Amino acid sequence: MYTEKVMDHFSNPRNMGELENASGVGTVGNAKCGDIMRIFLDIDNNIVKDVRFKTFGCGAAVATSSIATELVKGKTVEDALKVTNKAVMDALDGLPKAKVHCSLLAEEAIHAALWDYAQKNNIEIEGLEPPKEDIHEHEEEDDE
Amino acid sequence: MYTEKVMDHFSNPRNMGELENASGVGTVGNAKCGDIMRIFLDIDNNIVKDVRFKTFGCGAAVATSSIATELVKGKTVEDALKVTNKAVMDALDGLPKAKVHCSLLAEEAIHAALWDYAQKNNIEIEGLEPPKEDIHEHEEEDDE
Amino acid sequence: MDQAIYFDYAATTPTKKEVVDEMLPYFTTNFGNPSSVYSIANKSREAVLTAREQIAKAIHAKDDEIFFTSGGTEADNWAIKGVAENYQSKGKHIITSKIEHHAVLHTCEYLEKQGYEVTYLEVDEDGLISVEALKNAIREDTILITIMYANNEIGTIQPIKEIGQIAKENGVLFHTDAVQAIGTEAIDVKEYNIDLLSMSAHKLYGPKGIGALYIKKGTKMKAYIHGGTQERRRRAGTENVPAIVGFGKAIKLAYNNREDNNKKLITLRDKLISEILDKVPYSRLNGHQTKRLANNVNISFEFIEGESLLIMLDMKGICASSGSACTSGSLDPSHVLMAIGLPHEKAHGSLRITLGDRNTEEDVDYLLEVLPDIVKRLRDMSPLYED
Amino acid sequence: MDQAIYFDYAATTPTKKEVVDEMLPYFTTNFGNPSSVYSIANKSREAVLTAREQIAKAIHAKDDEIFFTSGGTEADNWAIKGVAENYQSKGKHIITSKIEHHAVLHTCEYLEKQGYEVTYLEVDEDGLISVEALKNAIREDTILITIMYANNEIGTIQPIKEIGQIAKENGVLFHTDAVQAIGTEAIDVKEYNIDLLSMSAHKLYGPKGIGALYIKKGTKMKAYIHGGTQERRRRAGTENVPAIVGFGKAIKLAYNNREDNNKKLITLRDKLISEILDKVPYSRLNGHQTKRLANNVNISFEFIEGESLLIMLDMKGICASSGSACTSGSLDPSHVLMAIGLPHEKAHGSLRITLGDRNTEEDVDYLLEVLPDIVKRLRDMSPLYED
Ligand SMILES: Cc1ncc(COP(=O)(O)O)c(C=O)c1O
Ligand SMILES: Cc1ncc(COP(=O)(O)O)c(C=O)c1O
Ligand code: FES
Ligand code: FES
Repeated sequence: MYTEKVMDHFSNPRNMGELENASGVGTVGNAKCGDIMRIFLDIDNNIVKDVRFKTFGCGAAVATSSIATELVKGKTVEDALKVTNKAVMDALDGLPKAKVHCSLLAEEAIHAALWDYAQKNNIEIEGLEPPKEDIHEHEEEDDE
Repeated sequence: MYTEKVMDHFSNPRNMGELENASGVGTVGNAKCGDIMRIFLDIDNNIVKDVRFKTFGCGAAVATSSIATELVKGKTVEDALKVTNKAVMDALDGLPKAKVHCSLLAEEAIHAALWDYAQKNNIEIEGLEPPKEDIHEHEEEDDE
Repeated sequence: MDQAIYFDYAATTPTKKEVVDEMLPYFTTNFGNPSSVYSIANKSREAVLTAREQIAKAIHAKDDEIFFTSGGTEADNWAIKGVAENYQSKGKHIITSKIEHHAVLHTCEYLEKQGYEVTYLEVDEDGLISVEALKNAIREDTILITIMYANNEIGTIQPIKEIGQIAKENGVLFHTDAVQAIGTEAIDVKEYNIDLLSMSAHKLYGPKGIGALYIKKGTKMKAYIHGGTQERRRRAGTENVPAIVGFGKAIKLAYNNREDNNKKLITLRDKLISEILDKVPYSRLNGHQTKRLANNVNISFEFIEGESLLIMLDMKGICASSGSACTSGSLDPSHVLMAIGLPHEKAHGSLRITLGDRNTEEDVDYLLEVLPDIVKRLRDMSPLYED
Repeated sequence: MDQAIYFDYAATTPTKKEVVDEMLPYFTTNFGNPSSVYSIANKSREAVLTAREQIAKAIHAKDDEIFFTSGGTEADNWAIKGVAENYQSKGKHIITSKIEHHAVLHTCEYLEKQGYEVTYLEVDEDGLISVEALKNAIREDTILITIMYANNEIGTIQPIKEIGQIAKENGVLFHTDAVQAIGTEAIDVKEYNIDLLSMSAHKLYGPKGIGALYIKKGTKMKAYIHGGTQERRRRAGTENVPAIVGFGKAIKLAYNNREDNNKKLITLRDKLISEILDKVPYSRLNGHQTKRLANNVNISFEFIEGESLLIMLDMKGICASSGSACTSGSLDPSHVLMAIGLPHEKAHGSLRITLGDRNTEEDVDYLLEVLPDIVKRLRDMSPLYED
């Protein structure tokens, strides 16, 4: 069901845990399946120096969290913002169709953490929107 | 599906054929399956001396014709009249449920031949009714 | 099946040994429920995918247009009742033919009781529908044309491509019961504009109890059997993995060797037809001479009755079938033979021989040897026959 | 299935070797269509009769009260839609419970769209319906009570005898989905006043794709799948002879050894339950403590999510199942766990272990060894868990 990459990140999640004095923390939830993802960012000089995650969710949710932390680490805030769910999925060699929404969770958790960082520091990050209440993709209709 | 007795009478039908100057001939048909049975009786001194049949119908129809001819042969007219479809079936060690109506065909063919004999000789046989147009049992309802 | 010669491949076929071998691991080893998460269920999941591909390929459909059912009957029921239910806002008129399989006819009759209207097209003496009559039957409120690909009794193949064209031009859905055609006919659902097509594995050396409905993408078809989310929510119930695997393998084998198989079947078929008509007086071929399934022979013998004929053949070790009412246990002999204009008694005396992979030229010769005598014996017994 | 330990017998079971052996001749040798006249089809016909007897005997029904279907789902659909259609003149109200299998629930929802009214009874925290609430729910126009025998997720067994009694007293038909109960529970349809009962072979070491509906004599039930005259005109379609044979054999084996099998299962089950609850904090048993299937363990672990748990178990070679929404691919976690009052997150973190014939005490010990660490790892990862 899952690719090797997904299984690797699921079984050996990178950057799992918390950051004590994070510059920004974002928590998002997904009404579709009741899952929760929290991302901690340590930002210094506009660079993501460190990152951690905690996730309550499926294998894909864990793997997307893990790879997302790798993707943003070391990037500027602006580049971190550009890590889309598509990038996350590509980095994992794809996800089953039913699991696409889990990768959105990762994208939105990063955004939420960046938003928190921006709020705390009273700055505005271009293109960053306030976190959504509930993350889910547009459902594909059962073809009729 | 059929008993050994049925198969025996089907493969070696007794008294198959016609009688040239029969005392009575009866032909009956069954609207249920479009089958036809004809019985020829040679009656002398109120005794069934000889009998023949011709049948267009299923294995059961052939076998019941055959055994029916055996059952009536040598009997008085009154006893021949008492050969019921039940007697025919018993003599064959039974018939599948869906084939009960075929044995009725045999009973009625004998009756029709006896009726023909009575008509020709202007006699009345007690208990004998005119032949029916169409022979079929009361259909068992699909149980509901 | 010992020494008997089986000539009833249209009734059912033996499952090929290669097919059974392919199925076996899915009973005891790879038995997992394809819906399960753990990796050992991957094998079941993949096996179902492979079979779906094999079936899709055989009829030129896409994988996700194939939905497994419990057989041809369920596929027919689903196709017809499904269109009826999902398109009733458009109309409640259905067109079919008088010679459909009972799975189609009785479903249509059921729908008539629910307030649908059904037109039953006549067929000509060869069993062909008239394309003109079909055109004329289409109305504003027609939602479905359901015409079988090839008839199971007389083997006549309908003008499927023309029917598909007419359906398309009139914006009406087209379902075809291809249960008898699958495996011997080259079928292209796209080229023929088929929206729904029924199949059954046990007619092509696959297992019983498994079939499929092809549903063209975009067709509104909800589930007929409700429950779990299997078959993309359109057919609930734990997937019958071994049978699905067998179906896939069987259809693949059939289409890999279709032309060679057909050549052999047609040779035997044509020999049987010409020699029986030659050797047995008062006999006639039922069904179209050339637009006919490669393995179907159907001949009526006047003055005799089918069940008796079958029993006598059986005593000679030959398995065949008939359209006789005595055989079917129903009131009337075959509705198909009646529809092509046979009177009651002639329909009664029909013999269907359907050929298959185990049949040889010797089998055919043996049948040709014993059949004329049997017919003669039964005629001698018949009050209808006076020679 | 190699080295993996299978703990998901409620999802499906491997087909027993003896069962497969019994089925095999009916694929290639005795492959005849039971409806055929010739004598070689006798073997298929007799095999179907024998299986019907075996199944009837297991539930104390008569042979002619057993009708084969393509599985439990079709049996449920037929039972419910059949009563709805055939008894609509009496009324259009149906009573069921909130914890039925989707084959029942989605069928009821379908009927609601057709104008029927359905009462979904609540269950208590153990998953039991209230007999009082059932009584109160019955109305003038109630035509059917459909309550499952035992639940597939939490294993709770309903008070079937009382329900049957109430149904009888009120002149309402009683259907029970016994798919999970068959094979381990002693079932007597007469004593329990059951009018309709659904079964599926693949849950009791028989093949997939075959099931049956018991229909009490005298119940008005027309065909749901229309076509040929099979199953005394109530279920059309060529009989799936090998699967029917397998079903018969499997149910016979199950009931011959029921008590011994259950004893073993219950020992393993109770060991698992008590030791898991003991070793893993924040865990709770779902389903009734004693009114529970012999092979069912269902435990919720707070703060963690089921699919992740299953994958980790899978990596350790353990196959199990969960009521998590992520696993089911649906919006909500198990409707059953929600119905017994679990909040969303706890329902998410459930683990179902269902035992079967291949399981040993070592398997159980191994699970008990690896499970606590896995739960701990996932809790460490969870934003919901703060210790
Ligand atoms: C033309 C046709 N349609 C449908 C069916 C029904 O298929 P199944 O027996 O697989 O339900 C058959 C065979 O019985 C058939 O010949
Ligand atoms: C309680 C219950 N009912 C019905 C079904 C459906 O049975 P099947 O998969 O044979 O259609 C199942 C199993 O999936 C079940 O557990
Ligand atoms: S004569 Fe037709 S069924 Fe017996
Ligand atoms: S987090 Fe629930 S499905 Fe991925």
